[in-house]
Amino acid sequence: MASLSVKLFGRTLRNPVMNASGTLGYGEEIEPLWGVETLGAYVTKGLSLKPHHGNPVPRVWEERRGLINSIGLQNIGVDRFFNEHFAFFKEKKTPIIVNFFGFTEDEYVACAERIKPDKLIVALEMNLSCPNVKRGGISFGKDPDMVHQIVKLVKAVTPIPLIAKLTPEVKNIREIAQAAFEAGVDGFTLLNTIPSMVVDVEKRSIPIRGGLSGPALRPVALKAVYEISSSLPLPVLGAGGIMNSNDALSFIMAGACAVQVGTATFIDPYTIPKIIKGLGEYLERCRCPRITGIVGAVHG
Amino acid sequence: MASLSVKLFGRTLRNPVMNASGTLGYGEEIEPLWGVETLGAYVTKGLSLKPHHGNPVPRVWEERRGLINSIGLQNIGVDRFFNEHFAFFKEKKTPIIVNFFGFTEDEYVACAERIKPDKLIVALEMNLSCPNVKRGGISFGKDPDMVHQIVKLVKAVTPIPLIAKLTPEVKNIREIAQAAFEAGVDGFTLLNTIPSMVVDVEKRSIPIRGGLSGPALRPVALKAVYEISSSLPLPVLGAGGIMNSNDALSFIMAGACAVQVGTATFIDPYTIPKIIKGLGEYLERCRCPRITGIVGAVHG
Amino acid sequence: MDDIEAKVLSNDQIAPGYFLLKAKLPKPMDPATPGQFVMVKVSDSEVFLRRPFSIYDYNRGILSVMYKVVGKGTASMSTTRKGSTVSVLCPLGQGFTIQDREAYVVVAGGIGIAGVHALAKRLGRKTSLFFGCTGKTELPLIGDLTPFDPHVATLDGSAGFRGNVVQLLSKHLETLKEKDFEVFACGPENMLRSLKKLLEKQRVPCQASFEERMACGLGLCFGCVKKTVDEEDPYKRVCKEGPVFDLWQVCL
Amino acid sequence: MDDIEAKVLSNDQIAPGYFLLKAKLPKPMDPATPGQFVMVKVSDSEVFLRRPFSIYDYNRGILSVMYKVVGKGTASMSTTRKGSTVSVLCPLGQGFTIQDREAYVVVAGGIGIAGVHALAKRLGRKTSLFFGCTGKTELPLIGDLTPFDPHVATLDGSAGFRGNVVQLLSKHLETLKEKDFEVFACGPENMLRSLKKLLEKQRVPCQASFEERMACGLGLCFGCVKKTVDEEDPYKRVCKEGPVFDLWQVCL
Ligand SMILES: Cc1cc2nc3c(=O)[nH]c(=O)nc-3n(C[C@H](O)[C@H](O)[C@H](O)COP(=O)(O)OP(=O)(O)OC[C@H]3O[C@@H](n4cnc5c(N)ncnc54)[C@H](O)[C@@H]3O)c2cc1C
Ligand SMILES: Cc1cc2nc3c(=O)[nH]c(=O)nc-3n(C[C@H](O)[C@H](O)[C@H](O)COP(=O)(O)OP(=O)(O)OC[C@H]3O[C@@H](n4cnc5c(N)ncnc54)[C@H](O)[C@@H]3O)c2cc1C
Ligand SMILES: Cc1cc2nc3c(=O)[nH]c(=O)nc-3n(C[C@H](O)[C@H](O)[C@H](O)COP(=O)(O)O)c2cc1C
Ligand SMILES: Cc1cc2nc3c(=O)[nH]c(=O)nc-3n(C[C@H](O)[C@H](O)[C@H](O)COP(=O)(O)O)c2cc1C
Ligand code: FES
Ligand code: FES
Repeated sequence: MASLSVKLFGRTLRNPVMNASGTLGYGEEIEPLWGVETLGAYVTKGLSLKPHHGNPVPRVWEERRGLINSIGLQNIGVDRFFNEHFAFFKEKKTPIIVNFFGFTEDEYVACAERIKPDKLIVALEMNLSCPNVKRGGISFGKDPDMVHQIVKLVKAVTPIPLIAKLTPEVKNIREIAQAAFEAGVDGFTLLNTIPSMVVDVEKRSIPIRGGLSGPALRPVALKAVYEISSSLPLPVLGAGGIMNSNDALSFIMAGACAVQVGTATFIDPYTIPKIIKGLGEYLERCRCPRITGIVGAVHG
Repeated sequence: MASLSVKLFGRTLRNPVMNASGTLGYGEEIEPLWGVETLGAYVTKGLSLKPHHGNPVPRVWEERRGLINSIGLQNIGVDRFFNEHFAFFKEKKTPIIVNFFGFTEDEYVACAERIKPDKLIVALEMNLSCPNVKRGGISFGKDPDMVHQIVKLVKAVTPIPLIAKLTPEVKNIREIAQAAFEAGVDGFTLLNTIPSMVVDVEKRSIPIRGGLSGPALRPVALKAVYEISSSLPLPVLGAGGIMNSNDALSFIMAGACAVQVGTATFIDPYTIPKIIKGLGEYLERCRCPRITGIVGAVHG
Repeated sequence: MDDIEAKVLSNDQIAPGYFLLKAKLPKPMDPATPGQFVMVKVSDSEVFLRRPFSIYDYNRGILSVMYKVVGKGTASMSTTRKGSTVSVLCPLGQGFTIQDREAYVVVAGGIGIAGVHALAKRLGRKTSLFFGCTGKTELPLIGDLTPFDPHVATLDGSAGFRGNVVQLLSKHLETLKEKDFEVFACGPENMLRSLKKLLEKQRVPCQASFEERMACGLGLCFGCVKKTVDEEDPYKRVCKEGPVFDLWQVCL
Repeated sequence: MDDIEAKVLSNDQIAPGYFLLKAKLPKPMDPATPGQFVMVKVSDSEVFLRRPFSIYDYNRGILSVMYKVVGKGTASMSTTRKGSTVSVLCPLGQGFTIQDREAYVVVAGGIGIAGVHALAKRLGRKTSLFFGCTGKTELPLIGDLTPFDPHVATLDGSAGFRGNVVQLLSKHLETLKEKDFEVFACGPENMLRSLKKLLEKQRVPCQASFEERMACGLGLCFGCVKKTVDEEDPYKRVCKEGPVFDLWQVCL
């Protein structure tokens, strides 16, 4: 039986498949269908220092082969997450990656500080798509200097490995990654949603402005994964329109040591278990002893 | 009968629907199915000072609901275009927009200089997605200063209205548009394709790296059209995944005074005539006397 | 809860623009309470997300869904043929909670009848049913609930009371005043809003089923929220904490 | 040229992995020459672009396409049912040009037979047909060309000559040497490459049909090019200037 396990920041994950942040609730919600212990690691919903109520509806909109969301980062706050939900993952011995965000540098730092190291916490994943309210609302992730600065500040307050989750809406993603790298980041998640909007032709209105996810994002995310993983010596987690094991394989071969599945779970809630199964079958089929053997397979 | 005609740079176009550059050959190719005089204006294939042979195959690849191309800007050069093809548009009295590009500032300028004003030439459309070989190959369109500079230089050598065609792979498209605006540009075309790539899981290879077009691009392009048209007093031409008249209407209501259709023509070569018909029917249905009445309808 | 490939037995138009889809589940659905819903996968390349529908009826392995064609998903559902398969994720959400009362009042507006059909049958006698719609062409939506001989209101006055269902209900509230009764409602948001106004004075206990655009239907995405009076977590998920809420908890 | 909604009359498997699709065109197709092709719209949500196929045969309003299942488009085509409709954009490209010669040689590799079928029928007598394939299971591809009693080569030697079709042809060239003859070929690129080598010395006139991935099939996108010896415009469009090219013009 081929091995799907991968090492990430010295921890061994049973497989390279995770949920994408914000697409598997707080974890318990999927229990009626399958358990979080199925995952290589559970990625938390985006957490912040203080709870956030999020945006009014509509928060989700269907695009041809894509989804536009403006959830507005609703979450119960980092403290309540650990008080109310962490025990669940302990009990299930499921490693987690804590996705977090802020609207100021201080919020990022303070939030990261609250998270105490634990053998189940594989890493912190910082969502850099958030607007920096002190800088006219431009996303932290768009400016190399802001990225460098925020990574440095957060690294200074936590011993937990730090993953930077980047936004596609940048001039040159290599430059952003480089800035994070020089500031000491430990890995990357690529990509977050693409800012987009919808026009309702009948109502002549804009029903939603939000982030585009799903298949539409895939070729763009794939390119980002390839570029960053082939240019920097850090682990890359791939996300963006992964709908099946073939898509997952393409990200892994492009250089992702693990993949995250989001939108696909909404169409078929069993997508993640199916992908894990499919990866195993692929390895058997091409007599490949372990998944780590094909990470970055297309790199020159 | 409602009116579809729109004014662009003082010229009257019979309708607001054009082909997107590079997706209708040199114009004659579509004749067996319908004539270029059907178009509001014909947008030329990207032209350059000297002919370009383009890239080896594969040049096109299918993505779920999208197309990835790396044609490599094959073209016969600006002089041959005017010697061999311009007469065709004269004879058909079809206004044209001349799309052009270069790999250095000099090439852009020299190419623009060759194009003599003519009552059929509505505008020059400069493709800013090209790599600036003198600046490490970063696209002109990604850097506000480069954009400002190149627009200024080109405006200085031609009296013909100048449209800047922008790339989505930027940090902040408003900032890019602003730079072009300050340099004296006359309008915008939004958007060009998104850089992306494909992995062949069986062959473990990268069959193609190229620009993603089609429906996947639509919500992103729509947002760009809305943002630029609502913040700058210049005409905007919308392009990106327009597949039917509903899509066209959403771009027009978002602020586009005209739309360009590319990839859709490959799936159904009659898409453009169908869209023109559909726009007319929409106006009739909602008793709107003219298409210009709904341009920017969703603007606050 | 499970994702089940069901076989379509019938999909008939019961009134102009309204359909009743019956599907046979190969395995029994987990016990469902009235007011719960399902997520239906529409087999159409242009429809990406599943669509939520109330469990109109479920028995002996046969699931029924009554729906109105409002957009591309329901339009393409309406073309589903007998014999084809649909995958349904079910049962989802929190349904109505039933306490023993002297009387029950069920209020439905238009297709909202689909959300209370199973409930009314469960409540049985002691139930008075109020149904409002635009005109008499929609009366077939009452279907097998006629035994309740429902009080009908039509906006165009083509049948029963001319006006909306809440106005009609207000006339009957008198007769119920003394009793310990509860109201159960499902319908358009503006109906629920005026219902709330009507019941405000006595603060009659009332459970209502709400709708919102959904992506997952499982509580995963937080896309389908309703604002409630809860200070700490105002936004509740219609698909998880709902679709049935205590009317007095919801901000309308 | 036109985009025509055709009605599928049959779509039978003629050999393992090979199908012959026959469709009735409601209106006649514009006059087509052998070697031209059509773009077929595959009705499958996962298939975005049309797919190019040679006109295997066209007469009395019935278009035939012979195809091999190689990927998702052809796989889903193979499930097309009798009675369903397919839209075909046709006829496209430049076919073979026929001059009067003392003899004709037609060389086909595998599914390449589809590209020369109509041609062989047009050339009639004076034609010797060479067909190469992997094994005898593919012999049915010869279909109604058996009257030409083709020289057959199979890679596994399960029928006719063991080896590839170009090796087989080389044995027969002697007999043709004196004559004024022309070669017409369609098949995988490596077959055309070795054919070119074989014919190089005498530079026998040869027209060959080429394949390339296509987006539009109309010459609009410049996506399907082949490199030729033309210095000024080396890249020619397979769908517009081709698919048939003078073998001596193409860089292989
Ligand atoms: C818990 C729940 C139970 C429901 N039960 C039923 C039912 O039993 N019968 C029935 O006919 N309908 C029911 N609905 C509404 C139904 O889900 C929508 O009408 C359907 O999703 C519309 O899909 P569409 O593709 O046809 O419309 P779309 O093209 O998606 O949108 C067309 C219109 O439908 C509205 N709409 C879209 N999605 C929803 C949604 N999730 N809720 C409300 N309005 C929406 C939009 O605002 C738009 O005006 C229910 C909704 C929920 C949330
Ligand atoms: C002018 C022309 C005439 C053709 N005539 C026939 C014919 O009569 N019968 C027949 O079976 N096939 C023919 N082909 C090849 C046929 O178009 C491809 O096999 C088909 O497009 C594959 O589609 P797919 O979705 O099944 O494969 P995909 O999933 O798209 O790709 C699977 C494999 O097919 C190859 N492929 C994809 N597109 C093409 C293409 N356009 N040309 C060549 N290879 C391709 C790819 O390289 C890949 O290896 C012709 C091609 C051209 C250009
Ligand atoms: C409903 C929804 C909520 C999301 N919430 C978050 C979040 O809180 N933090 C974050 O970093 N990314 C968030 N994302 C982005 C996803 O984690 C993922 O990066 C993106 O959706 C691309 O993957 P996909 O195409 O598989 O969905 C969210 C996406 C969706 C659709
Ligand atoms: C095959 C192909 C060739 C293209 N060539 C050019 C070009 O030469 N110059 C240019 O500015 N844009 C070019 N584009 C981009 C299109 O003009 C258009 O901006 C893009 O495809 C988005 O529109 P669509 O989704 O409708 O195709 C090309 C696109 C395609 C698919
Ligand atoms: S629809 Fe996803 S949480 Fe309700
Ligand atoms: S496929 Fe478009 S030019 Fe040939």
